Formats: sequence, C-alpha cells, structure tokens
Amino acid sequence: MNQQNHDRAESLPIPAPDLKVIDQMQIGFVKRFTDVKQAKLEGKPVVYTTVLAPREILQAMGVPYVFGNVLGAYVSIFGYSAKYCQIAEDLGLSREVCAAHRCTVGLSQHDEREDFFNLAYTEPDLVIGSNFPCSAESKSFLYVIDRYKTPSYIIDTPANTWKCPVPEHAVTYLARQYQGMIRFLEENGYTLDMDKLREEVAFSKRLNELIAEVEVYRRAVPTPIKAYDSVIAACTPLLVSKESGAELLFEKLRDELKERVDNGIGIVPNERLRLLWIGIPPLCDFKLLNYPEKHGAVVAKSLVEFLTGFNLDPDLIDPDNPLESLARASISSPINPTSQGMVDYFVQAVKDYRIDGVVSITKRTCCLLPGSQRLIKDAIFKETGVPSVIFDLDCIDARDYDAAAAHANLDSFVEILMAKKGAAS
Amino acid sequence: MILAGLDVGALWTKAVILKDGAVAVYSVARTGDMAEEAAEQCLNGVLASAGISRSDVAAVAVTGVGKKLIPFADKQVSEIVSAAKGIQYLYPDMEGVIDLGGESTRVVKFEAGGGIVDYAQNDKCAAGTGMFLDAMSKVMGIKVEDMGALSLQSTAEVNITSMCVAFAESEVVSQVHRQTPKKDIVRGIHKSIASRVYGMVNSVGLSEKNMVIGGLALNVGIIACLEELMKIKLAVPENPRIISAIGAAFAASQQGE
Amino acid sequence: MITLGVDIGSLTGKAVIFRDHEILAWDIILTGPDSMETGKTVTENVLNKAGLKLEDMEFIVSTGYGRIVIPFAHKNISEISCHAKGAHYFFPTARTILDMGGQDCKAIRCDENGKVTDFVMNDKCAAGAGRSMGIMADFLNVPLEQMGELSLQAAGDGVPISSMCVVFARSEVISYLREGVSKSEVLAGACEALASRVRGLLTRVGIQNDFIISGGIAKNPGVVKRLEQKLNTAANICFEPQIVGALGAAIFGKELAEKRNKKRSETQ
Amino acid sequence: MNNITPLKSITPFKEAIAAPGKIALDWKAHNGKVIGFRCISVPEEIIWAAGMLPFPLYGTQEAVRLADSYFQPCTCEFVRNIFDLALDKKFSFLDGLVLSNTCDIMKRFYDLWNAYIDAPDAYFINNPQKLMQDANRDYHVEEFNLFKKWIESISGASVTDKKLNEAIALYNETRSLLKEIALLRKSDPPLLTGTEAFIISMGATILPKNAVNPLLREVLAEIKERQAPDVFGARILVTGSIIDSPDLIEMIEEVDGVVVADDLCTSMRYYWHQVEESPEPIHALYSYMNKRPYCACMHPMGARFDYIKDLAREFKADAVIQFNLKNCQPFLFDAPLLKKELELMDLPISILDIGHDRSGYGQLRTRIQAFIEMFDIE
Repeated sequence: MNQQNHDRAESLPIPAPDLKVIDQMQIGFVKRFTDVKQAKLEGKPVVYTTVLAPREILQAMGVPYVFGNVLGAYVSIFGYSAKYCQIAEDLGLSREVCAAHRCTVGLSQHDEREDFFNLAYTEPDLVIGSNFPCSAESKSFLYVIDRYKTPSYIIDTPANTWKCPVPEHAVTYLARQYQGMIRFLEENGYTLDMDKLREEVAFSKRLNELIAEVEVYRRAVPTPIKAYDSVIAACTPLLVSKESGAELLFEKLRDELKERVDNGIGIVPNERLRLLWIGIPPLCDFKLLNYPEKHGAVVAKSLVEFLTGFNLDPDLIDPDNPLESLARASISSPINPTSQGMVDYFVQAVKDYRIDGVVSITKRTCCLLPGSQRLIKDAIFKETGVPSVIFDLDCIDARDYDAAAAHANLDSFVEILMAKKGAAS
Repeated sequence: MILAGLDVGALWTKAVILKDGAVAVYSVARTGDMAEEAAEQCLNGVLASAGISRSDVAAVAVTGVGKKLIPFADKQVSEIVSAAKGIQYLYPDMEGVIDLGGESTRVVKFEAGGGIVDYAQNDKCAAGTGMFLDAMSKVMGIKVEDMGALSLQSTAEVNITSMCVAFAESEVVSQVHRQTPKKDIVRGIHKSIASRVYGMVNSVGLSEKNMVIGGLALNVGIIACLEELMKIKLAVPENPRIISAIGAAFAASQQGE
Repeated sequence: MITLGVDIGSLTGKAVIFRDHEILAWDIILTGPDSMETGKTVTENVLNKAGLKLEDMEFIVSTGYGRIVIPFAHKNISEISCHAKGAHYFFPTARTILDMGGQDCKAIRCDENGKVTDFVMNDKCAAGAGRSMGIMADFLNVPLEQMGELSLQAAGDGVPISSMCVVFARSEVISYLREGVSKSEVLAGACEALASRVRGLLTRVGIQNDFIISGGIAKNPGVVKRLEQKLNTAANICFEPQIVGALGAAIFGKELAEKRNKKRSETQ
Repeated sequence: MNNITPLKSITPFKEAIAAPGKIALDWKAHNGKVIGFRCISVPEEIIWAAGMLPFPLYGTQEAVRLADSYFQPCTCEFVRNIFDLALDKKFSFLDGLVLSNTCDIMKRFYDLWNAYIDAPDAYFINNPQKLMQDANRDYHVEEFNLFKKWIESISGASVTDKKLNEAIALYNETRSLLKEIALLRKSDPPLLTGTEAFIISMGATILPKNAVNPLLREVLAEIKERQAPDVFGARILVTGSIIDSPDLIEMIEEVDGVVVADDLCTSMRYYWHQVEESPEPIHALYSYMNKRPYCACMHPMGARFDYIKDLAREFKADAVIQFNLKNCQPFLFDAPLLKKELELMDLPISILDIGHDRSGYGQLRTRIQAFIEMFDIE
C-alpha cells in the first residue's frame, strides 16, 4: 500500500487495510462513485436505493445508483456521525430513531459535505425504497423523496415466517414487485434487455459461489482476515460491477487468504480465543474490533451483513428464471426479519467458525436485533454450549459511544472465557 | 501467604488483607477525586493496622471501576470475576451472586467452586443505581441509610417505573409535589431497582443458592422487594461491601499457583 | 388592580406581586420537599415585602411544576406560556425565549404580544438538562453560581462531554477527574455540552431576535457566553431571570381579571 | 369543558376496558373458544364466522418487569408489557393467538411467544405492507385463505361464505354505529367528550359484537337526549401509536382542550370504513384492508397523511397531537414529515413521546397544557 494511502488511512479513524487486495477494492469503490457522477453529468437519472434491492436489475438496465445506507455507514466510520445526526434531528427526527439511518437522512439533507461524501453522494433523480429488513430502512428514504421531490417505487418483501421453503405465492408477489420496478425504470427512460439480465444474474450466482469459497477460508484457525478487511470485502459486491472486475478481486482475495491459511498465518501471532460479533459492527470506532487482540482474542466473524445485506445462496439463483429465483433467494436470506432464520444462521456460524464466545451488542436505537438477542443466546448455548454476552453498545452515533464501558465489557468477557478455556485445557 | 485485594469504586474504595486463608483486616474509605492516592492510603492504613509490612504482601490485586488507574497493583480482575470469587472464597457451596454496587449492578451464575457459567450487567440506562439513590435522598431530604427501613413501613403501591435514572428523578419530584407519603415513594424506588435486578436474575437463570453483595445490599428495603419478586429468602454476607475486594485477592492467589 | 403570580419549580419557589403595570414585590426561596408549603412561604414573604394581605389580590395564577397543588390559586397556567408573557414584559421585542429551570429546558417562540406560537421541550434523555449542572456542581463541590466563572477560566471548549444522559455525563466526568483533568476544563466541557444541546433545541423551534434567556441557567456566564457564540446573537437577560415565570403568571392574572370583570359588566 | 351529565349507558364499555379478561372468560363459559389477536390488520370476521371470539391483546399500566430480559429495554414498551402479562399466564385462557405483519417488534413478539410462552404456537398473517394497489391482491387473498384454514383447524367447524357474510354484516353494523356516535363530535361544542368516545370505541373492540350493538344504540340515544355541554377550548385531533387507555385523552381534556377526533387503532381507524357486501367475502375483506391507510407501518405514507387532513377538516380540528410510544420507530419517522404537511394548511401539531407505563406524565401534562394555551386562555 503506497505511502500516500497509508497516511490518509492513518489520519482517518479507520484501521489500515491488512490484505493487499482490500486496497484495490477501495480503489474500485472510488471508481464506482466517479462513474455515477459521470452518468449524472450525461443526464442519466440517478437512483437512490437500498442494498437489499435487486441490483442485478439496475446493472442490467445500465442504471447509475447510490446506496443510502452504505453511505450512512461511511458517515459513522469517518467520524461525522455527530454532525449528520444533528442535521437529521434538527428536522425533528427523534434520537430514538435508528442512528445509522439518522446518519443517512442527515447526509441527504445537507449540501456542505466533506470531499469523500461530495464524491460518493450524488443527488438522486429517482428513489427505489424497500421495507426490508427493518422499519427504519422502510422509512428513511422517504426523507430523500421529500427533499428532492423524486418519483419513487417501493419494494414490499414479505417476512419469512414460514421457515424454508418459502411458499410460491410469496415468491410470485415479490417477483411481481421486481417487474413493477422494471416498469418504473422504463417509465423513466431506461430499457431492459432480458439477455443482459440473465447475464447479470449468472454473474451474481458466480460471485456468490466465489464468496462462499472465501467464507470457507475465513473459517480457518488462526483467523486469516481482519474485521475491517472483511467489511470492505462485504461492500465490494455492491460497489464493484462485473465490468470493473469484481470477480477478479474476489479470486485475488480467495488466493491471498488461501496462502495465509496454508502457511498458518493469522492476524495475531498467538490466537487463543475466537469471538463472533452479533449486531451492527462498531462503525464509529472500528478499532474496537481489534481491541480484544491484546488478550489473544480475535473477532473471527462480525455481522457486517446487516449493513451490506447477506450474500444470496448461489444454489437458489437461476439465470434462466431471473426474477423468480432472485425473489426466492431474497426472502430466504437470514436477514429476513424473523428470528428463526437468524437463529439457525448464528448457531451454524458458531460451529463453522469454531467460536469460543459470542459478543451480542444491543444498539439502543435498533428495532430489528435487540428483540432476538436472548433467543439467539439461548439457542447457541443449548446447541453448542458456547456462552454469549449481551451488553449495551451505541456504536454508530459517536455522541452516545462510550469506549471505556465497551473495553470493560470486552475485558470481562475475555477474562471469563480464558478462565473457562484454562480450566478446560 | 499474605494477599491484598482493592476494590476502587466510583464512590468508595475498599481494601482487604487475606492471611493464611482468612480475612485478616479490611477498611472502607471515600474514593474522592484522586483514585490512586485513595487506594494507596487505604492499603497502607489497613496494612499498618494489621502490623504487616508492604514487602510481606505476595500480590496486590485490584478490581472496580477505577482499577486501570492503580499502577502499583500486580493484577487487575474484572468486577464480575471478583464478585464471584469473593462469594466462592467465603461460601464454597454457593452457585450465584447478585452484586448491587454503587456504579452498576450485576448478576453472576457459576458452578459451586467452579467457573462462571453466565452473567448479566445492567444496561446503560439503568446504570448508577447507587448514584440514583444519592440523588433521591437529596430530592426527598432523607439520608440514604434510613431509606431501607423507611420503605418497609409503606403499604401503598407507588410506581416509579422509569428505567432511566434522570427520568425516574422527575417522576419522584412530581410524586413529592403531589404530597405522596415519603415511605411510599421510597418503596416505589426500591421496587423499580428490584424489578430491574429481577430481570437480570431471570435472564441468567440464578438458582436459590446465591447471595447479595455490594453497598446496596445493606438496604433492607431493596432486599425485601427483591425477595418478594424472587419468592425466596435472600442471604447477605456479614460485610457485603468488601466481598469483591476479597474476590480480587482470591483470584490473584489462584492465578499465582 | 393587584395580582399575584406563584411559580413552584423543582428547585426554587418564586412569587411576584404585579400592580397595574409594574412589579410591586418579588421573592425567591429554595423548594423544600413539600411544594404546597413552599408556595405558602414564598407568598407570605412577598406579601410582607409589599405590606399586603392575600385578600388584596384581585387574581392569583400558579405555574411551574407544582402549580396544581397551590390551594389559593384561581387558575394554573403552564410555565411555557408564563415565561413568554414575562419575557415580553421585560423585552417587548422578544421573539425567542430559552428557559432552563432545574427540571428541564424549554425553547419558546412568541409573537409581538408575548403569545406562544411554538415551543419545544428537551426530550427525555436530556431530562435533567438544567439538573445536570446541579449534579456537576455538587459532584465537583463547586457552588452553582461560580460554575460559569470557573468554566471560563479554561482555554477553549474544555474536554468533550458528549453524552446527553445526565447519569452518563457524570461517569465521563469521573474518569476525566481521575486522569487529573482540571475542574475548570471539566466544567468548560460540561457547559459546552449543555450549550450545544440547547442550540439543537433552539434550531428546532427556529431562532428569531431578540433572544431572551430566563431561568436559573441565565446566571451561568459559562453557558450563556458559549450559547451566544454558537448562535452568534446576543442574549438579553433581565435583572432577575428566575422570576420571569412568576411575573408572567401575575400578568396573566391581570388579563384574566379584566376579561372576567368585562364579562360580568356585560351580563348585568 | 364543564357541566357534563355523565352517561349511564357507558358503564359496560368502562368495565370491558377495566377487565378485558373477564369478557373473554364469560364467553368461554357460555359460547366456546377465544382467539387472541394483535393489530387491526387481522380480519376478525373470519374468527367470528368460526364461532370464536376475537380478543384484542391490550396491556396494563404496570411497569415492565421480566420482558426486558427477553426484548431488551430499548424496544416498544406496549409489546413488552403484553409479553409480561403472557409470562404471568394472564392470557392462558386463549385457545390460539394470531399476529399480523406490521412492525419489527410484532415479528419479535411472534418469535419470542413461540419460544418462551407455554401456549400453542401463534399464527402469523404475512399481510403486505404496501397497500392501495392491485399488485398485492393474489398474495393478500392467499394469506387470508391460509389463515382461514388455520382457524378451521382450531374451531373444528368450516367457515362457509354464508357465515362469513353474516359476520361481515354484524361487524359493519358495529362500525356504522361507532361512526354515527363519532359524527356527533363534529358540532361545536361536540355532544360528547373525547374521553367518552374513546372508552365507547375501545370497549366495543373487546365486547362480542352481537352484545355490543344494542349497547351502542342505547348510548347513542342517551347522548342525543343529553343537554349539550358548555364552552370548550381548542378542538384537538389525536393520532400516533396504539393507545390502550383513556388517560391521555383525559389529560388533554383536563387542561381545557377537547378531543374531537382520534385516528387511533383503538378508535376511528378501527371503524371508519365498511366491508362491502360481496359473494366472495374473502375478497371483500381483502379490499377492505387494502383501501384503508391505517398505520405508519404501511405504505403509501401519503395516503395516511391525506386521511388525517380530511379528518381534521371534517371535524374542524384546531390542532393535532401525535403521541409516539417510546422506541416506536414507524411513527417516530413519520412525525416530522406529517408536521411539514400540516404546516401547509397551517394546522399546528405537537409531537409528544409517551411511555406506556405513565412514566413522565408530570412533564407531559405541562407540554399538553402549554400547547392548548397557545390557542386561547379562558
């Protein structure tokens, strides 16, 4: 990583990338933001949407798009949460509303933005919203519509309360919404070439297969990838397209990880404890994920998928039946807001990643996760005997973040896990 | 072997000397502004009163909210482990502890004489239960020590429902303005604290074999409310405020073997 | 026409006797645990100062936290309406009023007659906005009145105290003191946090000149100066900001008595 | 608002609110099974047509105790309070529970009920959250059909179209009677207080409809005969999260406001529209649910705002008060946008955070009184 990037990274409150390919991914992001800016100059209507909308359709129709909640996450990561949350609150938005979405709303309502956001944020002409996965997600885009008075379309994804397999009438309903989204885009000057859509869906299938391979290497002991790197990797499918070489980047990531795993190289010299981080990662202080490393405890997996959307199950994706298969994969995703899907996912993750302890953080303003923490904790303990700790951590809005309490909680939990492991060995 | 245990809390610092497996001497002093000086004086005072010189002490362990500010300590022990170890040291057959501290409250479940199974700490909004009682005593003009006994005389049901301390304070102020009898308000405050602790006890699944420690364990009002909710008789050790300091010293000794 | 306004706050009790167009007498005492007693005591004090008896009062209006408990009041009116009316008396060009009592803080907008057009009260998490200063004062054992001066001795904004929650801010202060940060630095941080919290409240109600500060906080130059910088507007403060509510209540008493007398004369 | 002669025939409604469980136990003793439900997107007629009593879950004013360790305290207090009652076996008389797809915490309630309450598993109606459009017809109708099958599995009796149409007719009668009572609040001064209207409508949601209709006719007649009350202060429209007790409405009227309209799930949202008679009752229920923008969890948001503006005009409201339950994200998100919309027709709105357990009522009373005083002080 060249010196200039290193200084920039040092200055930012984010950890410096560890794996070489991560830096190239970040360069890919910058390219995406400039492409969207370029498209806007060429007069193409820019779409503001959510990571859980079907981006295969947007790619196939050549639509430039901006992800609201990813930018909201960057607001917190780069340390501007206090400023943009205050802007949202000055509109009258309550402080009990989701902190991540207060950052997102604040960013869209204010024009004096820092350089990164001037680049990354492009004023939208159209909005495609979704009620998935939570109430905050299904409301915050209304402020973008209200500000820019844009035409909008809302995708209503059914909650997965049937457990798998998902019934046909739900898949048909969601697939019909995707058709509605296509019609909405066609009414605003875009055209759909079905072959292009099949190509994009095939690429999505391929990418998800690659990501599944990367996940296998991520489970190795010792952990080969730092938490921050895994966040950048999770954002890559969203921000780097087929043409910009997303496939190549993931192949490089797989190979870099493979090399580390084959040579037993971990992110810490003596890895003694493996933690699973459930809940929104600590965006306003990412280095907190590296904090337990001083005890030899690593965060083997952090649930960034709640920000970037879970990767779809490649077996469910079928290019010959693009809309139906995307709909089925989307409803079956673990992020779908009922706990059964989440509980099974976490119990499996504890086994796959050989986890010793689960850190389950309660973000006070979240409406999706706190209700399931006890259920997940009990299910994991019953199935695997692995203990979880639940504690308060407001880690998006820096004004509510208390590093001292977070460190004290992590120290206590690690101390107890060490004693447990010590007694066992 | 002689061991020293320090518990540096927000309001009080406690020092304990363990000698040949028993509590030789202990002392409790205000933490005040400078934690390190308070800890130093408290330790030297207790050593002097037991006629032990600093060099005879095998290890000094520290716990409590201020533990990171005590450079002269050999070992730092988390409040959860020191609460559990303190009870295990004195009552080996116990399986759980409820620590009602000034700064925060915690419930720890452990195997008799063994490792910790599960624990819960109160969430951010209900932090500072000790500080909350200090504030209430000022608002109502009653000394903290008398609140326990006073609340036992109450018969009426007054609900102080809010989890948040600042918010509960405004509730108490409005009750005071409404001429509600003091004893009923104080009982309402104790009930609200007890119900929060009961929630934690439930989430951890504590058995009856447990004891209550920490500064607020001396408050008979809170204990009565907690017993009412848990439907069991609660045991409070003779000097509940120094148990965590004992636990820290005991943890240091075990680690030493 | 002589009227009486009684304002029982959570920390202090105030009373004002208003005759025709000026303040005849006023008094402030600390609220004891029993607000009805406080109301009676502060009323007796102000009556003695004016050499009058309760029966001489044409109309009595109570306001503040304990307003519903004052037995001899003819009507109770919220402290928000009373602070607007009182501020208007001192500064007829007043349009934005910040009242920070012991229990909470209010941002009020009013029209040219002192009638409230919009208001916002601090949300729950900052419930003790005014109270947080009191807690800091006894915690740092610095008298409340000197907090402002002491905080101005610190260079710049002092140490950041981010939290909205009073209990939380207190544990932040504890850790700063432990690390040897000076009291004036900590106080500067606390005043800065309070000023920025209040600025947020004021922007929600919209700030229009002239800007008035009433209530106890007006006596804390640390907060007032920082607020003036943040809003880059001057804050007008009357000679005794704590009686603005009670004065407003007394003026409402006058208006209501006139309305009642007019109605009586019409019906005869 | 003064010299109001109290309504004698309001007593059964007050009793229903005070002890809803008693109504359910009486029904079980004489008529049969009781099915609990939460949220008004559940088609009650299907339960009634199977000969069972639809029983709305309401909370009490007690503080939350154990539910915090299941839900964490930063979630909706109303749902946590109901979960506490379930943990205390206060809903053990239910023969089944049906929940519907409104907000996140309702989905959590579904998961945690099935995991921790020893009662038969709850059923979840996956109704769409995007209404007032045809694209959701097949999906919504299929969900109602699946729900009907589940109801039949519990009642043992088949739900025929005939029974369904009878149930629809009965419920429509209740809705039209409640609406007729509500329309008496249009006059200035209104013929009944907001508190009385709220008690009548919330009581009617609990009482069996065949019993409640005669009671509604009786109270309607009494109101018309009663001498109109004296002068009032500001006319208020109340909206916001679910309110399951009259004391907030009472607080507004204690400080000289009068509540003339209330867009709440326990009030006008429950009875404002009718289900059209149709040979296909399930389709009729679908179009009834599809055409009413009843909750902040549903899209399009604009339709709910238009409905509130129409209500405000129809009832000549001077101002709107929106009560937001703590942590109720859908309504907290809507409030600033509703405020902007109402400012265009210069209708002031006060947005107030409330706890479900009456915490902070002292400060709340000051805010309401100050808001009412903005109009005029009598």
